[in-house]
Amino acid sequence: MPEIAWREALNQALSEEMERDVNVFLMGEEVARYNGAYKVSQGLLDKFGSARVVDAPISELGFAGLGVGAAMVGLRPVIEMMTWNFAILAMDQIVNSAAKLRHMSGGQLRCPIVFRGPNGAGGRLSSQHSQSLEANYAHFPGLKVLAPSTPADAKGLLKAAIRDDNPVIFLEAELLYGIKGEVPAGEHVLPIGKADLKREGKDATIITWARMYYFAEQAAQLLAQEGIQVDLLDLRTLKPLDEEAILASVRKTNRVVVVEEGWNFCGLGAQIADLLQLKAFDELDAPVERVTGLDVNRSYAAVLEKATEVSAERIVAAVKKVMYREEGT
Amino acid sequence: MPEIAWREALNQALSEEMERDVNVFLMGEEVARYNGAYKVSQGLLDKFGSARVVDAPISELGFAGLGVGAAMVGLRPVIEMMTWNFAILAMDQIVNSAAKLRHMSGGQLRCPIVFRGPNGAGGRLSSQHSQSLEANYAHFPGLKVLAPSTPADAKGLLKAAIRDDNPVIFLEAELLYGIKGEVPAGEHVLPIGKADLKREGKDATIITWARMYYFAEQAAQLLAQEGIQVDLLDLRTLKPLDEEAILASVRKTNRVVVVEEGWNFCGLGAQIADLLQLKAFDELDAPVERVTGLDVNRSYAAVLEKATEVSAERIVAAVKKVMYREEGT
Amino acid sequence: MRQNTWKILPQPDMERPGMAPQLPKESLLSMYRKMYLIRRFEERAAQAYTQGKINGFCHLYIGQEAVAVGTTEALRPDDYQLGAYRDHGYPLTRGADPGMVMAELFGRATGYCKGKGGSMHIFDVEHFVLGGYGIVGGQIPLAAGLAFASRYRNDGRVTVCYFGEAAANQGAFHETLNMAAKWSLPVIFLCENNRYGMGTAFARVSPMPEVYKRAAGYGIRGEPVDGMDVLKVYEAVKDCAAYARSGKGPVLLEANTYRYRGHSMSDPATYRTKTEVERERKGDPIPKLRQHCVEQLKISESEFEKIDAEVKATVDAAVKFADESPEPSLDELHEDVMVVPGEPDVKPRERVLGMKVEWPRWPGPQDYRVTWDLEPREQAEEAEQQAGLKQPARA
Amino acid sequence: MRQNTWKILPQPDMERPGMAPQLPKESLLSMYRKMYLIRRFEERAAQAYTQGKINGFCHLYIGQEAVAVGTTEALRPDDYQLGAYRDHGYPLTRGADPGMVMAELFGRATGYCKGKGGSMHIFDVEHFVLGGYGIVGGQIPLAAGLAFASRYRNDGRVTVCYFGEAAANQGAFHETLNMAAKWSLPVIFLCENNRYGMGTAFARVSPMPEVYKRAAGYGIRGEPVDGMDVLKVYEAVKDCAAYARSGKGPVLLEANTYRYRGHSMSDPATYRTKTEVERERKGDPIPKLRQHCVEQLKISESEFEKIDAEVKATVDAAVKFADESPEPSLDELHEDVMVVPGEPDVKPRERVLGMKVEWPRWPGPQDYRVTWDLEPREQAEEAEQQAGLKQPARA
Ligand SMILES: Cc1ncc(C[n+]2csc(CCOP(=O)(O)OP(=O)(O)O)c2C)c(N)n1
Ligand SMILES: Cc1ncc(C[n+]2csc(CCOP(=O)(O)OP(=O)(O)O)c2C)c(N)n1
Ligand SMILES: [Mg+2]
Ligand SMILES: [Mg+2]
Repeated sequence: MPEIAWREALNQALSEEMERDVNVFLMGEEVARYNGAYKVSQGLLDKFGSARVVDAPISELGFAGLGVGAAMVGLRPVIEMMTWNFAILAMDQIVNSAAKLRHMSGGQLRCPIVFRGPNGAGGRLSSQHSQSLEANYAHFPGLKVLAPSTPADAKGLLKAAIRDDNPVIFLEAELLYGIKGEVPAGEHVLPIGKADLKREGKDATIITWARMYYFAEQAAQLLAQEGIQVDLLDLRTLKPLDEEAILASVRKTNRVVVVEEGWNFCGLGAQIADLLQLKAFDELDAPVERVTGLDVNRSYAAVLEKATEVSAERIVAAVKKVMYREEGT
Repeated sequence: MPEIAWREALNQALSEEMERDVNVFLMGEEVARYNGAYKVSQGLLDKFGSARVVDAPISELGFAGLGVGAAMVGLRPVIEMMTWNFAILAMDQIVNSAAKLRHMSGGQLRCPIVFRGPNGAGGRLSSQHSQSLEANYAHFPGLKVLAPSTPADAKGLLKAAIRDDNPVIFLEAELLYGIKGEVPAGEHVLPIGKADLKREGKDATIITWARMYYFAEQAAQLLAQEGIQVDLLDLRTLKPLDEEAILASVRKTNRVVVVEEGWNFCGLGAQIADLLQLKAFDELDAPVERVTGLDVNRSYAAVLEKATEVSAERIVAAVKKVMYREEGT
Repeated sequence: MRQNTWKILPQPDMERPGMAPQLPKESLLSMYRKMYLIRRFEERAAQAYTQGKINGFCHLYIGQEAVAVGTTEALRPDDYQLGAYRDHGYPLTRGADPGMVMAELFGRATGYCKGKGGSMHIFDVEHFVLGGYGIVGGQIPLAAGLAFASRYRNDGRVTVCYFGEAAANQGAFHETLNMAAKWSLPVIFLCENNRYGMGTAFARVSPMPEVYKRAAGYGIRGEPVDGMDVLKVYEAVKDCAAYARSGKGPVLLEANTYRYRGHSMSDPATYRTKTEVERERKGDPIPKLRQHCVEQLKISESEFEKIDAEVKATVDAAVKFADESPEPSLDELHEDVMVVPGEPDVKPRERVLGMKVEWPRWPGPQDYRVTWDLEPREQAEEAEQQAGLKQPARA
Repeated sequence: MRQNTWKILPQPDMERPGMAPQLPKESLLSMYRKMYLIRRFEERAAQAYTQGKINGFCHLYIGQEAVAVGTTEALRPDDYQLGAYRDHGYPLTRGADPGMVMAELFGRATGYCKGKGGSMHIFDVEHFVLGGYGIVGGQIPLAAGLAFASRYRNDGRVTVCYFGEAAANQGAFHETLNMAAKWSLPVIFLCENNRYGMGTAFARVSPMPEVYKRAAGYGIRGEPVDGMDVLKVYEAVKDCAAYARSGKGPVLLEANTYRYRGHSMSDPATYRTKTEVERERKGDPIPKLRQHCVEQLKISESEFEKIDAEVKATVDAAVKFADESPEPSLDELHEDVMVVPGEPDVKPRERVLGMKVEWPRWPGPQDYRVTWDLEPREQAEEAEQQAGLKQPARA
């Protein structure tokens, strides 16, 4: 299988789906002539023309809503948000229009739209540009929320998102765009709502998604050196959550660490912890540990930023904690 | 003590604080000449004049940001959002400006501002007008989030919010504005961050806030008739969370039900469940149960709306469940 | 060379020669019937509200009937329409079943949206009426999306987006008009200026209370029309629709109108005087059309009496239908939140009345190609070159 | 009777008689010094960026120096200023310590914001420079709030809000101008039109690429100025500030300028030609002022050489200061998220340089009364009456 970068995997997904279905179009800031702020849409303008790859003004609320309107009558817009930090301006159209259309119309309308773009830290971007906002969207009924980690999953899930008849929040990560991996060429569509057990073990479970998968994998390797084998469950879809997969793993390991880039308080990990204490109360041999970004505004300074971030070391420590194998205790 | 309604309690708080500090002003849609969409600002225009009680255009993002700017230089704006559903349009200014100003300026600026207005259901208002959005704001560092239940708490906490030097999200409930209760006249300022144990028991703990307190109280009374005594902890402040009070209660009762008006998935209750499983793992004799609004878009139809809502009966059932006293089992 | 895109188009403020007399009698009677249908419907809705049969927020269209009726008359039946929460009238102009609209207001299973939407969210997709929205200004970007789809598919449709004057202060208005203007989208932004946003007279919150003049900021056509005269509305929308349909771009049309009732059923409207309302009642668009027909066109009174009676019966039947309809089943609770794969869309009149309806068919992958070049390369390059070469006014 | 508020004010497009010759030599030299300081500062920042000493996004102000320098020269030192992320220049015009600005870019403890803000968020509150914002258009409503505070306290201040032309397509722009216009807030919305928003030429995303013309939509004063001529900027801002300060309302001033570098350090700027940039370099505002001074005003070259040398030394020292400064301590991690009761505000030059600084004092409860009647009752009533009596254009 060819090794390609995340951004190319997304580009393939977009290109193939646009090829397959004329109803698919891409709109966002800098997506056309500039080929995308992060080059995800490289070459698409030349391939599909200016009505299908559209440079939008800096009007997030406006063009998000435009996408929703187009989706109401059967187009399948892919709306690129330059980052999810900026999409906060568009949140009303996402949660009050897109997420509610089918319901308010009593099933007359559907809203097949994908909102996508980078979520989370970009590296040294300070407070306004570094937010992980999945929990905010996952809270709303009517939306699906995806956050894949590998290029292959990114491609397979973006294709699935574009084909889905519901509004989908598709979270990428600026710091992953250059990451390479094997990606099946052509038709490669993954099911939405299925987590992927990326590594198997028996001692504990690490649950994570998106960029944090790489930290978790690193931690798993470090732990393996100490003879600790973990299940590494990559959620890929955050809503609907793959409860089955989560519960299956905890039944085996009885110990869970949830790793999340964003803030702890009201993060998605809290929902997972809740699910575990509710549905695996007797299976848990230790409290679910969460490793998250620190609950502070992010700083520009390197040392401060680093200290707010998740690290493989913090994950290792958390796994040892749920195994009651704390260092020095 | 005089018995007054919620809206009057808020009115007193506003009026007294505006009297006390010329830097306090109120801005929002219909707050001045119309005396407030829900009459919270009754009489304030006449008392304080048109520069201090300001009718804004329907420009939520704009006037929220105007408030933040004014707060940067020492005014103490109270920004009324006609409902929090509409404030989604203003979210960028709340979370990207207000919540980050002190941090981004390295401590040079403070942002003493209150955003307030009704949160949650108004009764038969369908999907766009019935949302409980506390979890979305509580997620962001840099904000305090308050959601009192009684008129006295509402007054005491609104006064505290106005005096606080940080941005405060103050959540009211349309369906509570008419609710009466004893409210101390004049200076009555409650501490932010302190939950209130509104009822004491030993068998289980109900944790709740805002309008749900009344359902919980009703449930507590029903349970009392069956000889079950509950701790009823009214959080009042959602962020910062009063962990002490929560943990103290669970240490006593070992069983917890969290009641929340909003959606279950990624609701604030998940964070509380996470806190409990993490810090009271060995104290919990049963999984934390959450009674929440159903995870669907809210319908206009009476039967459907009712079925999505929290009820005293559902709380009673949850308490029995955590006590392993399920009916018919 | 391409014309400078920002050039402000002429804004016809002047009286146009009337097309009204050329309208066939059936059209006039049909418009009268629809206006009176809405009026009567809303009066009965008000009554039902006070009886507790309708709940929540209920915003009546009484006084503004000429706007929607004149507009619909001027459009193709498959042109898209959508508006805010004051939305009972829009589907009624298009032939929606009044009983099913009323049932929606009653929150019954037989409503257009199964009682899920209620008064503020009425969708009649069969008739291309795409909602009913509760966030002020929220429908404006959606309208641009519909018009974008029309250009994309070259289906010749025009979109009419109704919104209140107070919504023109929302950022969504600005962002949308800019995009629609830049991309010449076929959309009529139809501002129903009823002078108040809830209790606030528009001039109190805007230095530019004539909304149509904001068109200048986007270099598009903007004009006012007497929204209390259904023939003027018809005429203006006809003209604007032809303009938009022909690719000349969006129009900002401001219909000056008046709501006779409060903002919603719970608003006593103390912010205006009785005298004011009474004076405005003299301009009531329904008797105005009737008088015009009787006096100028010599249509006999009896024809109107007949219509009145029929409408009354229709609305009585609508209320009865709603009242006797069942509440939604609890099985509905989890329906219509997410589309389940393979699930068809709900067709209300088919579902409720068992009718075979013609349902809009959105073209599939095989049905068309995109021929629209939204921004031809030369145009983009020219704009870039212009930016480079710009000799901007440097006062 | 009150004048109709929506009347469009004249938009002076024409050349005004120059005030430049009346400026004292010190002013001219000071402006030159500041422009060159920014230029040199930014060049060294670029260098440090390529050395990996500055990170993240870094947007240089090179080419646009005349705008901020001319503006600051025309203002009171306590007038508020704030802008977007292209913000290194603003505090430097006000007398900020260059070493501490550079330290902020380096992410050091000695930076203005302790290294927490970085390049995009530079606050120098001592000098009334209130940020540095990263959400396009996000600072525009804030500016209205500052101006609101000035009216509220009658402190005579004017607020200058810098923003890029692309930000004029944000809803925040529209909402804010409407409010500022309606309430006659003393604010200059200073659009730095450098023709591109990232890689997009403005005319490609707006049918109205001359931003100042949008003033018409709000009935306020709007005008362009040559942003490559510091004296013109000075003159225009002087005039606008007097206008705004006197209570006549906001101004939309569009400075036509150019950035010589890419959007940020990571943008190769392939969307424009070398020729274009070279041509624009000929209009470089720094040599332009110098030439003017030497040729027209007979100031000797040597004075400029001296300034150049001083500035270079200053910037060298700034880089050295930043480079030798410590990283923030981890104790800082939880600081400055929430204000702790009793906690004072941080005064950067005091904290870092141990200087006693004069810090802005925001008036407390005892210090003033509000005398501003934002909307006198008669005015509100008149607007309501007008709404009632409205005989709107009914074409
Ligand atoms: C974003 C938002 N803000 C506020 C409201 C509350 N609200 C509902 S209608 C309305 C007035 C709108 O007036 P206008 O646009 O003129 O329409 P009209 O009601 O006159 O038809 C307001 C403030 C809302 N629904 N949405
Ligand atoms: C809301 C938002 N959308 C998008 C971005 C990404 N972005 C940063 S700068 C920029 C271009 C802004 O151009 P302009 O306003 O002209 O300012 P300039 O950079 O030219 O000074 C964009 C799209 C952002 N920071 N915020
Ligand atoms: Mg109105
Ligand atoms: Mg620019």
